[in-house]
Amino acid sequence: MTEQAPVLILLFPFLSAIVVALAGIRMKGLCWPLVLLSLAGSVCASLSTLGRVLDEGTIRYHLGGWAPPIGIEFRIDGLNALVAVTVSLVALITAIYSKISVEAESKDKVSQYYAIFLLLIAGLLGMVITGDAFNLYVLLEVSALTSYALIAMGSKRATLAAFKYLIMGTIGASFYLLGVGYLYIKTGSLNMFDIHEQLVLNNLEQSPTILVAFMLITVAVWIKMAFFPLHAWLPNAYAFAPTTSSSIMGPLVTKVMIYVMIRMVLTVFGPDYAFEVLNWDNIVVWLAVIAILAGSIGALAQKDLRKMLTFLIIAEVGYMVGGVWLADETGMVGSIFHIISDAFMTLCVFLFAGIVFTKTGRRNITAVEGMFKKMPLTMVGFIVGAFSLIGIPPTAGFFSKWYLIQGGINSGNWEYVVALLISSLVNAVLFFRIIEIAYFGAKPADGHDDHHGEDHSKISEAPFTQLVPLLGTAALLVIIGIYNKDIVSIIQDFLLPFNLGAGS
Amino acid sequence: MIWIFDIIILVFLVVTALISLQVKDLLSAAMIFGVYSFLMCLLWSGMGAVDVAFTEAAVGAGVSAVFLISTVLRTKRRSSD
Amino acid sequence: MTSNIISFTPVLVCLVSLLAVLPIVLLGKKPNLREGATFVAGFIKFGLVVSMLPTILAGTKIEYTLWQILPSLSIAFRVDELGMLFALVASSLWIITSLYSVGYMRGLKEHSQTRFYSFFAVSLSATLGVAFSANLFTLYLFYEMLSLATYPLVTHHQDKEARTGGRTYLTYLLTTSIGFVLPAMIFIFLKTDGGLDFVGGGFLSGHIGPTEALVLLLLLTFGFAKAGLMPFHSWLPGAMVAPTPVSALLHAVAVVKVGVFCILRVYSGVFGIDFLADLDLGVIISWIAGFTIVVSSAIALTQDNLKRRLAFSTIGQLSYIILGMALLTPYGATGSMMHIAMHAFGKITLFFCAGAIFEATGKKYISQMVGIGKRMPITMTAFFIGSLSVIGIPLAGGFWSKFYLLLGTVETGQYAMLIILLTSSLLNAAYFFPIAFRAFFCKPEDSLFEDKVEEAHPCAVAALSLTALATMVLFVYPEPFYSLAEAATRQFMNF
Amino acid sequence: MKILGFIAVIITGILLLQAERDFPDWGDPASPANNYRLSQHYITQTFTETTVPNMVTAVLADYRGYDTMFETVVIFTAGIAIIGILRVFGSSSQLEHKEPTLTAKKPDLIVDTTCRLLIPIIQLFALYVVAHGHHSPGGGFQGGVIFGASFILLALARNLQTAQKWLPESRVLTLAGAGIFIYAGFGVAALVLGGDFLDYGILTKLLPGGVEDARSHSMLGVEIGVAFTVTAIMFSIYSNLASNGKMKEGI
Amino acid sequence: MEFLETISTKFNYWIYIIIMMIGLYAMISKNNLVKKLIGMSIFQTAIILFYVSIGYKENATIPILYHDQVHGAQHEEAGDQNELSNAVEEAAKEIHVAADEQAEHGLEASHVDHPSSLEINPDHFANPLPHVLMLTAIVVGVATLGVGLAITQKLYGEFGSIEESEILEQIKSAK
Repeated sequence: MTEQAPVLILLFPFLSAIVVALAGIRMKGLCWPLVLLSLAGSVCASLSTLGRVLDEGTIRYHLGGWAPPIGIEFRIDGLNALVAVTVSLVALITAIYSKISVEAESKDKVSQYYAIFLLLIAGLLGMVITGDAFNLYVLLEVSALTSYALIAMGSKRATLAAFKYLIMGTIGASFYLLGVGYLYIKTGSLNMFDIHEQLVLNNLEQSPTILVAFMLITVAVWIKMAFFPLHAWLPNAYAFAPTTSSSIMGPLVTKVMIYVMIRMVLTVFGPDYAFEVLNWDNIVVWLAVIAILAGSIGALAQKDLRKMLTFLIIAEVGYMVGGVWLADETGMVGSIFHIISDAFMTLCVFLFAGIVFTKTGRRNITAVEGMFKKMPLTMVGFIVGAFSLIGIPPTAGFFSKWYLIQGGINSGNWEYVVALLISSLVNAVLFFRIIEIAYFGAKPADGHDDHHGEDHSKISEAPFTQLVPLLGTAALLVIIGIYNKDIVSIIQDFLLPFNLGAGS
Repeated sequence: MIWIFDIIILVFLVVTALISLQVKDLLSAAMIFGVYSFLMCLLWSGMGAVDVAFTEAAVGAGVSAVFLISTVLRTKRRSSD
Repeated sequence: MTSNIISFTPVLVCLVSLLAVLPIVLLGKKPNLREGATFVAGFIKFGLVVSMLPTILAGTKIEYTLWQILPSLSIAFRVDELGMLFALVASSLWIITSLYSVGYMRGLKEHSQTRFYSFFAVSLSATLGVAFSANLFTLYLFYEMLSLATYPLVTHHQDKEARTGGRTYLTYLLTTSIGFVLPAMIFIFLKTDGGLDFVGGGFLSGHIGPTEALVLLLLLTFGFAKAGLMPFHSWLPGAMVAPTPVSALLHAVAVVKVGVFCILRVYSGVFGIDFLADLDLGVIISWIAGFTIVVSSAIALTQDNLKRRLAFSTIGQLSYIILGMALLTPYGATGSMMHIAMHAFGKITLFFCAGAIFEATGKKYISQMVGIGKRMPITMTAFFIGSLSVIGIPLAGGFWSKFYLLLGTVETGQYAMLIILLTSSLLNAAYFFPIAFRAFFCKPEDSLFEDKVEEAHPCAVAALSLTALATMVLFVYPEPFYSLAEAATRQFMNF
Repeated sequence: MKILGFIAVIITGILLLQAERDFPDWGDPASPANNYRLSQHYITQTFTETTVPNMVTAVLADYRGYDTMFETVVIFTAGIAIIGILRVFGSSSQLEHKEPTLTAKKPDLIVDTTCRLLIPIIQLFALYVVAHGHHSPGGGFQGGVIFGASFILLALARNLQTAQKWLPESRVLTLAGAGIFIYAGFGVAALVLGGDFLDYGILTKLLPGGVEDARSHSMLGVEIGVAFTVTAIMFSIYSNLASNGKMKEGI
Repeated sequence: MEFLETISTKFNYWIYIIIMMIGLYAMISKNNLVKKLIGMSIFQTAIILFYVSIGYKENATIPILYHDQVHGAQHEEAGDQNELSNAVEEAAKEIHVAADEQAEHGLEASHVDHPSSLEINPDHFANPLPHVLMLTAIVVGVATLGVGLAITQKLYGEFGSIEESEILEQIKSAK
């Protein structure tokens, strides 16, 4: 069955989504176990695919038995396989976590919620493994539609945010579609690898059409990943969505879009075109710097825990975009590694925010006061996630930063290095503020007092289904950090043929 | 196809698009959007894209307009712009 | 010299106290057993360190590569003379501090003692990890671990003051380590193609130019803010809100010494003394250190809170160590390394005494300690001995290190530094002697203490007597610290 | 915001116009898109490979069948999403068991009669469109939309509950799910028989005729699946939008 | 007229950009949510127009093989062409023209054994690929429109308004 593993990655969540939607009519209790089962299957399939990629190199899977470019193919190399494993694993962890919060927050729409949830995962996984530019658009829309719904099912303010997201997301997706159209009009092909071949073959480097296609696609993915000037839709959307929604979308949607960007830059246009012919690197890196700083400053200004985290996502997106446009191999390694580590660390802190919200019903960061006493294990999980975001070894976040900074120095983009360091420090401030509140209590003036404890003295350790995912993620962060060499060597093998120069 | 016919449709497309966005009565806007879709579908069938035209006729001019109308009737008919 | 032993012992040394956390947490409900676990771990650790001593003295290094974490970078351990010296100080003082904290914590009935002992053990692991690091990366790793593990200790009281102190503490330490050390480390990593391993004579020479070297030197010097070099010193007085055993071990021994140790390590193992001498960079550092010494001593004079005064004294003394290394002469380096040990024993005695006074009387301020010597004779005698050591007067170990430091200044002809050292010694005397003096010699009617005041908890008294004794012994017999320092110097200077 | 939007739009427009100069002429058969082996293959080989004269159907359901499966999923997603967003469960959930209260509004005679006449014809036409998609414009989507539209017409002419007698909510979901299962079923069947996903050729083991016929037949099956889903979801979307998610009465 | 004919070679592309920009502007700056969604649909159809324009070929017919070519392979299909919809009938007239042309040119023949040997000139059929892609895009468009309308209705239920500025004001005053 390993030969069919690539398609199974996708089929599991996709088919069980429909089963879940149907099960909702009669047997609501079946939903959660089904979700878990299917996602576990997806994780297994993606792991076995990764194993095969490591053994055999790039896997090509022809859907419908048609050879590309006639048919659609999955083309799975080290990058896809890693991201697919990440996506499915994050999804599985969130699914375990979701049991309590979904039942509490969406009550009579549990089956619909889970169906949409699984379809989102299917869409994201599909985007990751496909090798066809147009197919990516279709799956982009699947994941986009599901995200709108997942957000709109949240609180009152989430609805407007969802609408804005819908408008922005549609602009993004349409730009992508248009970009693919521009590529198609010049190359006549839709297969990513074939497009690249045609670009090289027909010497289209100077063609304005290709330039506009590149700009359109880049802007499209930037909109979708909330890169700085185009980020306005994200904070409210993720902050007011149901907790499970933000726990799944915060880590995954932006990261998968970054994957798409890397795929477009490396595979479709080729690094030579993206970095050398265009020579935008400096502008984009500066934009990334602004994004990092803006995200960090925005996060500092927030009092709402989840909103603060959403601003961190914006900063992290800046890391990765900047890392890619450093046009340096180490920077690229850092960006790709950061996709993985950031997915897990964002997941970790969002899970924590979700637990806090379900436990206290409050959004403000003061909700965590006294948590060290009441739920020590939860705090341990959170601290690992926070350390990773700050970049303290040996968590995964440190190593991604390590490569990114190295890339920045290598390519001489000092402003990027400085921005990364500032952002790390801001993260340190942010998270120690939370840790401090959790440790000391909310109001510094009161000092060591107990009257806050009375408000929710009932609060105890998070339930099993919420605690296990959190601690599991925390453990994964450390494991990824310790084994980063192996992951990085996969990434380096993947990057080898692209021949990225050291510095621009 | 006959290019004059083509150009006329294209001009009308722009006009209907503008009208449907400018008119303050949302019901009219939805209707004119249906007209726009239908013109679009004529244009496409002229270009040989019969399947697309067929779908657009059913989806764009038909179902989309109905969706829009049902929402307009369920919410407000007047628009500020 | 060439044959290095590969042994798991250094890792084990670090692991012992880390693993001790488990029994400490599990035995949290039974204080005696819990402290027993701490002691057992302490003795095992000390035993392991001592067991490596003969090997090191014989000139052999012990190495172990734990984990290849990046393609050309690993978490690796390497025991050499400098590391051994530091490890010996830290591990021996852990045992004594544990003894002291039993007395102190029980005497004051502090809360959350289990947490206290757990993080104490973790901090020690990190300290020893720093001591045995084989490369800059491992060093950084343990350095960060130490910063974070000591945070709960510093803020142990969980009140407003602790909060502020803890915030300052982390702000300074994390800002500098992430902002300065990390980029510098990555820069070095890139310039040397992945080499971060400490080498006896340094490895940077030939890889970077003078300007880069200066920037890196400053980044790394100030980056290890635990060394308390001005202007990155103010976390140390702030961190004095911690319970005294913490102040004692961490802020007189482990944390601050880790800071200077890192700096010494970087100067010797990364830059190389010769390279620094070639570029004439030592002078800059020695002036910074000299400035710190004088200013901090002057500030210390004005402090009334005993622990704050000790803290500023520590800042000054730390700079002695940096200054000694920055002189770039054999004598200076030897003195500098010896000062790590000598100052540790002296200063910990002083802190123990401050804690004992607080525990017995609740007094924090020097002005309130008039006449205390009559009530707490053992404590105040120990305090006197400790002051001797810190000032550098014979009969205490501190004399030797200061002696070598002075020799070093003469050797290079930097007489300005000589003057600074002497001035500061005078200042030291000026701020320490009055305390002891007024404690013993005052008119009975001036004494602020009733008869009922007695010595602190026996454990605490035992601990401080031990360290005071050790300080005296070190004067008579400065081994093995002297041989270790000397051997290390020979290593660094190639003579 | 308006000015900012205007500037953004103008910039984008100018950018796109810039590229337009580089485009091949409109309707040029030699343009890269039309001349590349991809479209050439579709035009020249479709019939020999699948025996389907309508290239669009063949490309849609076979060559790019994977896309189309997700196209169906998009529709399904939209349906579920709208239920998730808008649907208000409550007293109305037992609605399907109750007798519809038709007395409230008497349908107009002319409209009623017209619909009576029209709806069967529309539905017949929809079936034709689905079934004849291989040879003429049409296929699952178009047929499905038309079929769904017939129910929408019924709901508009009478009222929502009449239409819901035919397509109650649970049946809508079942139909929609069944449609996707039919589609994916062909794929999975190919998988089980040892081929790649959606490789209809391998289904010749189950279906009569040669490989090409198997492809042709599978495409028909797939289109039927699409039609199921589209019919159901179109009606579902309409009924949710028209009743504001309460499913009580339409517009 | 000559002039107009040269313009018409690119005219489609111009118009698509104009329509698209109209839609984009509406999406960004209209205040009414339904208007935004109408703008969105216009925006998407403009892109579809662009794609369809790519696939168009001068003097080519719809991408469906006609009777004569299929004849011999599948007899039972005969006569189907007559039942097509209006648009197709129109196109069907062109088919014969195209067939004649093809007979004249006698262009490259692709030899396949099964089911019959066909002679198809790709230049005589519109490019089917963009059509296929746009079928998907239309469906995506209607799905997005549906979800957007559902959100609009939910917003109306919550805030009693479908004007963005009014909703924003309500959120602000609720704080």
